[in-house]
Amino acid sequence: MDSWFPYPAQQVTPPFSADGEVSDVSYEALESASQPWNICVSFPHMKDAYWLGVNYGVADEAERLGVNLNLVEAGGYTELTTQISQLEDCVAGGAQAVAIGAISGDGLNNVIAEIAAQGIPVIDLVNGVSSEDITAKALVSFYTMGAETGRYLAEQHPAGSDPVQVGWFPGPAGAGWVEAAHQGFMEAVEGSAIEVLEPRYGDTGREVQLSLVEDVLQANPDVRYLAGTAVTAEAAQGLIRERGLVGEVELLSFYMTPGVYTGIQRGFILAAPADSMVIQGRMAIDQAVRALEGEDLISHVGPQIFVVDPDNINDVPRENILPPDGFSPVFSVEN
Amino acid sequence: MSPNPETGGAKQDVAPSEPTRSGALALIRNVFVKVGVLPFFLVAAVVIFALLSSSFLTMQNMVNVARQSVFLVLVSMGQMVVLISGGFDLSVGTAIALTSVVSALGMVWLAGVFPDAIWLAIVLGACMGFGAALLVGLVNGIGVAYFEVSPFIMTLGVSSVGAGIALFLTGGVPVSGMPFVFADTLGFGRLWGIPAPVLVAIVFIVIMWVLMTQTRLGTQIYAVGGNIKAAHLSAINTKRTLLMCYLICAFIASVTGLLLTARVESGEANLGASIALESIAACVIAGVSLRGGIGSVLSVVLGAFFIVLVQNGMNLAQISSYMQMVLLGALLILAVIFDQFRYRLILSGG
Amino acid sequence: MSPNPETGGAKQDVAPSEPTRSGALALIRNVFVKVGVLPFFLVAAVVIFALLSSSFLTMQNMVNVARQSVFLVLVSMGQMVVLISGGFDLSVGTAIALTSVVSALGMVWLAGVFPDAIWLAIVLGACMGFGAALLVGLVNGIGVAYFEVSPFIMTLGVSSVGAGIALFLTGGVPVSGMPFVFADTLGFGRLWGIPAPVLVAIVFIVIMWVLMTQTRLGTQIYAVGGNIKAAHLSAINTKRTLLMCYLICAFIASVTGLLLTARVESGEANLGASIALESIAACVIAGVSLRGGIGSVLSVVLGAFFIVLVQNGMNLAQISSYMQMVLLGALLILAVIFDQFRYRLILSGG
Amino acid sequence: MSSAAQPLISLEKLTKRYPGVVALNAVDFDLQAGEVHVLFGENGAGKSTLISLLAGANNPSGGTMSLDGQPLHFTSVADAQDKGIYTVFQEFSLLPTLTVAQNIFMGWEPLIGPFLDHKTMRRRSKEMLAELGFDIDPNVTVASLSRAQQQMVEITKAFHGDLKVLILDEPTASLTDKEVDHLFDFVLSLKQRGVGVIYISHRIQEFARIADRITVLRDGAKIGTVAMNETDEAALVEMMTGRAIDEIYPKIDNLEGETLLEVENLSTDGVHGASFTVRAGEVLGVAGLVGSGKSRLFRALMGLMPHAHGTVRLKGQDISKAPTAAIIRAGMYYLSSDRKNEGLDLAKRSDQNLAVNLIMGDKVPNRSAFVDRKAVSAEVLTILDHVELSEGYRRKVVSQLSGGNQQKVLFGRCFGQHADVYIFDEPTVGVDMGTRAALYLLIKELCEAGKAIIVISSDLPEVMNLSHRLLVLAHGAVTAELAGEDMREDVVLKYFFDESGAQS
Ligand SMILES: Nc1ncnc2c1ncn2[C@@H]1O[C@H](COP(=O)(O)OP(=O)(O)OP(=O)(O)O)[C@@H](O)[C@H]1O
Ligand SMILES: Nc1ncnc2c1ncn2[C@@H]1O[C@H](COP(=O)(O)OP(=O)(O)OP(=O)(O)O)[C@@H](O)[C@H]1O
Ligand SMILES: [Mg+2]
Ligand SMILES: [Mg+2]
Repeated sequence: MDSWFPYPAQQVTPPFSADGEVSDVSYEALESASQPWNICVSFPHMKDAYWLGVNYGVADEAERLGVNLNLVEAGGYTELTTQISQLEDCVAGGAQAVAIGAISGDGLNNVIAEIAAQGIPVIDLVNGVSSEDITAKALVSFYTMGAETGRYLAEQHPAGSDPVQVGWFPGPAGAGWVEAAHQGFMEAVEGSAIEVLEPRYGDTGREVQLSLVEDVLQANPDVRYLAGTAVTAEAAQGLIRERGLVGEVELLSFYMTPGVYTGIQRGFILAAPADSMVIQGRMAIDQAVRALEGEDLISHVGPQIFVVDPDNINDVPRENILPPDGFSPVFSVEN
Repeated sequence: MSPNPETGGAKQDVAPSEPTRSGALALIRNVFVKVGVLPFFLVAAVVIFALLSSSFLTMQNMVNVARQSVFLVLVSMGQMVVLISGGFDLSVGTAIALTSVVSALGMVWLAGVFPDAIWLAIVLGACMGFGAALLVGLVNGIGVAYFEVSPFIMTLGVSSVGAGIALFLTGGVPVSGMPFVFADTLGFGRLWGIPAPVLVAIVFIVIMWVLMTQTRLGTQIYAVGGNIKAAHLSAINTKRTLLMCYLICAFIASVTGLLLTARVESGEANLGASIALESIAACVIAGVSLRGGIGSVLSVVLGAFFIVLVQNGMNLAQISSYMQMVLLGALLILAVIFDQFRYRLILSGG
Repeated sequence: MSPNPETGGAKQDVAPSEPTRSGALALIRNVFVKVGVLPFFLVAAVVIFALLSSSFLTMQNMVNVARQSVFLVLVSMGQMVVLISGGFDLSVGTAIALTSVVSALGMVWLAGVFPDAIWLAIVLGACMGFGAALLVGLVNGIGVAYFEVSPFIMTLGVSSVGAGIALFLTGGVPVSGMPFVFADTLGFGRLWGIPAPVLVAIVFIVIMWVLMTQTRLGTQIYAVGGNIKAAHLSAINTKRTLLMCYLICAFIASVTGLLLTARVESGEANLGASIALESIAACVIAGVSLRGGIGSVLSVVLGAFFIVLVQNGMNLAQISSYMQMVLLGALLILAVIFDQFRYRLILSGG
Repeated sequence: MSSAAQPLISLEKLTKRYPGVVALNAVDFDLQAGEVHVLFGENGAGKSTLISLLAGANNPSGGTMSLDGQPLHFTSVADAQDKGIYTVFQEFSLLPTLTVAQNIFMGWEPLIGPFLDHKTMRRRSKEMLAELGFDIDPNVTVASLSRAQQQMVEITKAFHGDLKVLILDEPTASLTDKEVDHLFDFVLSLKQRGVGVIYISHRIQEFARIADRITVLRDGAKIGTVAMNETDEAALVEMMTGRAIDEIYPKIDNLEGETLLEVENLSTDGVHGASFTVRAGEVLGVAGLVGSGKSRLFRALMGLMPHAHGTVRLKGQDISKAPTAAIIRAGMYYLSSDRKNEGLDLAKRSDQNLAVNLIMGDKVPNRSAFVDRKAVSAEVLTILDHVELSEGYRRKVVSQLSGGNQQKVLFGRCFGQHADVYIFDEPTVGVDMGTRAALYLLIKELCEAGKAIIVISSDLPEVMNLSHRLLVLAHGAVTAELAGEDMREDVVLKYFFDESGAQS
């Protein structure tokens, strides 16, 4: 297999700062680990294609490097306490490094501090935490994802052009990534000709998002774009077709899933930024091994974001931004 | 008379006495006593939302509401059957998810096997979905009826097991690639201008009404829920009756799952996550007793419809999501308080 | 004789008869009949997990399990009180979330106002949290006791309202910046090597045991749940008793919320989302009847502890999370089936 | 009784309205200290309603109540108890999940500091039960007691030290003579202490033993108050019903048909080796003390008891292992003695309760899965006429009926299907005399139509008058089978106390 690196990435300096300098780097990974380390990975849940992609990344990278992997998932974004327990259990079970896809940006700081105090490297994966005790971050913030999506729109409708309405569906109220994306999106469209309607929070279940979309179309017949979670975009495709609104109402997702990918290919979805969640997963495992082996590591890094739309979709390597077809979750890797 | 636990029991069909005063007020009062508070709440909701949003009373929105409510209406009717039998079904969501995943996987696979007989693939796939859900119902029913496990734990446990299996089957990734004609027909199709899911719901409402009021099985279900020991002494096979209740509920959930699958055009293991509590709520505000024995199909349909209508109206009126949670919660409570008030009116000879 | 509905009723404290056969089997049988199936399940779980994972029986892990179980144990005890009274509390999660958000906001604000009296800020902030949760309990209690709203709808509605408010207060963003000493003491502090939350839980277990078995209020709660009409005729103030139950439950949930807040060092509106169902499950497998009147504090503690222990063991044994859902669901059902079996043994004079 | 003394309790124009009924219509009533004042009347006359107002369980719609000349306004039962008024309710006030001791001390538990004194509670309740002559273990839960035993606990519960007024609503309805004797001794001793007693019963023969005055109610109105020594049973019955009832027990012909039911060596928890047969066209009575196993024997036969063994043959067919539903379909009918727990669906109307049996049974042709509503309704009406349930009660929810009327509905359920063997377990508990006569006629009709009838009753005159043969049980064993001349009270009582030495 071709190795996935070098991979175009962005480094933040100083690391872990919210407004640090962003610079382009080329990420290089280790060829293999010196011994089969035990690495534990904690996910908020394992119920959608996004986390399946991260799962693919961490599992495949663990396989490649020759380390052991144990993956736990809390069951949803409301299960902060479960995630804490699972992290404790991981460490009790002998994990030598942990990578965390955090449910809450602040709520895990204590447990992270406890783990770090035992000399166990903690890698912040995908979601981002505010803790100072982590070893490294492998992520693209959802703030940026929201902002990328907003910027894409703002560029097409700069200030001064005709105002357009956007329906906005950030996801379940209160989830950290949702609030981050919301903030990024709102800040990016500020000052442009974009008018964002009242945000419609709701669980990322298809039927929920579908109802929300229906109601927004109903309440705002002039709406021009619908932007939101991948589920929103996926669910809305059929509706747009049914209503004969293809071309009149465009769909955007602020992250990438196989459904969104197909939607873009078919021309039903306009665009979505790709945060290459597979690569984020790979980077996290690589960083963990580096930390364990005392190698140099880039402590705050993430794959470069790019917006996928019908123009570039055929040039994008799919295996980096999505789990392969037919991949099923891997909860443990033994080497 | 101070309210006392005497009156706190189940709701009862006491015929209201003659109107004792004239005028519109008395009429309203009589209608209220006769049909309950839900129709009034519905009318109030329609008026308020029509004022708040001009798009609320449009034809298209009414079709939307009808279609959106189909799912909750169906599941609530199934839930009602179980509640009347004195049980609980927390696994309706899982039955929906399993149906969705299994039928989608089945259709995709069968469509590959019989590329020329798409409808055969669809029907067989749907049957596989029904089978999976009926298995859920069967396990629930056997546990509750024959092992006498508390319905709460039984269905909660089965729900956890089923969700695990559904996720295992798909890894959480939606199953796509289903035959287009499936979604086009069941999800978006129309007959005489009425969306297909709405038609299905109407058919089931009629079937359930007949079942609960016109058949022996219906009588048995009410009897078992009312007093299981007395039912046992009336030569009712209480175990079989309970088993039937869980099967019926699972089947309706399964139909809902199929409709949802057609609607979202993919098999999803996350479908129906919150529908168990929602359907119980719809039943309770419609006067179904959680102690069993009491409830009517038409009220439950109204209850479920009411909840969906309010959600739709609030969305159209651009009420913020947080506020919606507050309002919906308050409305549920209010509906039941009014119902309690009505019951007192009846008792006081209103 | 086939099992019949006769035996499906409430559990009874029938003293088991003398051992009729000798040997270890008879002993086991007697212990089983006396203390129920949970201790056996616990022992079995410990043995199995110790075999599956060498780190299971380590001191560190035992401390982990103790600390992790605190939250469910506490909430389950509160839930138990409400269940015994014949009710339901679906709003414990919201009480937790509100406590977390309000006390965190309070502490952050007060710490700014009184920077030199951090402990004052913490105590006042905590009291604000308690106040918010007690308000939830009060509304529940008034609705259930005085307006005779079904506890299911009342607490579900309040839970929705409360969640809306908690989200509104924080805008969905966790509240950070609480005084360090708060988390250091309540979240991580230890006394004689025992984590502070565990100590709090032990204190509450004792208090609740005394309350339920040694006080009048306890007896009244059992009485109201056993038969509210009869309790009314037995000169019990049923409304006050019901109100007390919901207040007690909300208060314990609130304490849990505070402990959790200390643990996560931030005020989170999403805490406790699934704890309502989980705590009811813990109660039911511990033999608490959903029809009211039956349940014991110590069994409930065991039930909650068992659930957490199994989750911990499965994590350590690296069982995949889909499989965990399946296993946990099956275990819950199995526990209740065994309990039912025990009940039959008792009936047959085991 | 001097009428000059201030009455302990006096009620004036007391009225209670329920939807559609005036349960109590401007009734005047008074009770003297040291008097036993009987309330007498048909089912639904308003007796229980009247005492529920006095007990603080309900609020009057009109009229006044006073105690020692002071006006009474109760907000709760606790209120009434504070004033010394204690009540034994017809529909018990027991908490099924609590122990006997906890029930007896409910609300006035002995405390040590703020904590319950369980030890004293157990000791005292044991003493109290013994004092009343009730043989019940104070540590068992009430749910595990039979109805009669629960009745005893309910009675014990009302005997407090600071008693001023004691109200007894049909306390003897399920008791046998032995317990009744104890109870009456106790009531008489209370009377001596100046306690006022209001006593409700349908057993008219009891009045001569304890009553001073009798107030008769009919349809919620007071018909009159008479002194016991100035009246007789016939006069009372006429006051109650408005007509004379000459004979309540009918003469039932014994057809001596073929043997329908053969029971051999039936044993279960609390029943040992019972054997007997029942023939078509006869009435077999079953008597025994409370707890002697009367009910359990027949519950075992119906497949309602776990771990029963022995052989039961119905029309030659072995049904000992069959499930209850099959036994019922094979032609046995069991009327439970516990109308609340296993007899009626309290939240449904009377007619709906009856319809269940009709829909399940074979009396109405429900051929397909669908119900023939018309036929069922028609048959329901016939049954309701049979059991003499008045028009007004037919579309009422059963929980709103008076105790006796509930019993009528329960009795009506046995006409829901055809059966060959009818087992009536305490069929007339709480039913007034007029209706009892009607129910007995129904039993006679069934019997003379060639059915086998079994009547289990703790009311000795009832079984002795109705049966052709009498089975006596003691300690779970059949101690005698009497017929003809041997069916005398003294003989029966002898076997009650297990003279044959059957194992226990
Ligand atoms: N909760 C209630 N709601 C409506 N009606 C009621 C209620 N309780 C009693 N009634 C009605 O009040 C009337 C009097 O009933 P009550 O129980 O006082 O009769 P009773 O004389 O005690 O009869 P019994 O001898 O059968 O016990 C009856 O018509 C009964 O149906
Ligand atoms: N449903 C039941 N479940 C458990 N125990 C019962 C049940 N019914 C009766 N018992 C027990 O059986 C004994 C009474 O037996 P049974 O009911 O056969 O007596 P009985 O002669 O009918 O007396 P009674 O006049 O009390 O009805 C009591 O000790 C009671 O505890
Ligand atoms: Mg009465
Ligand atoms: Mg009996």
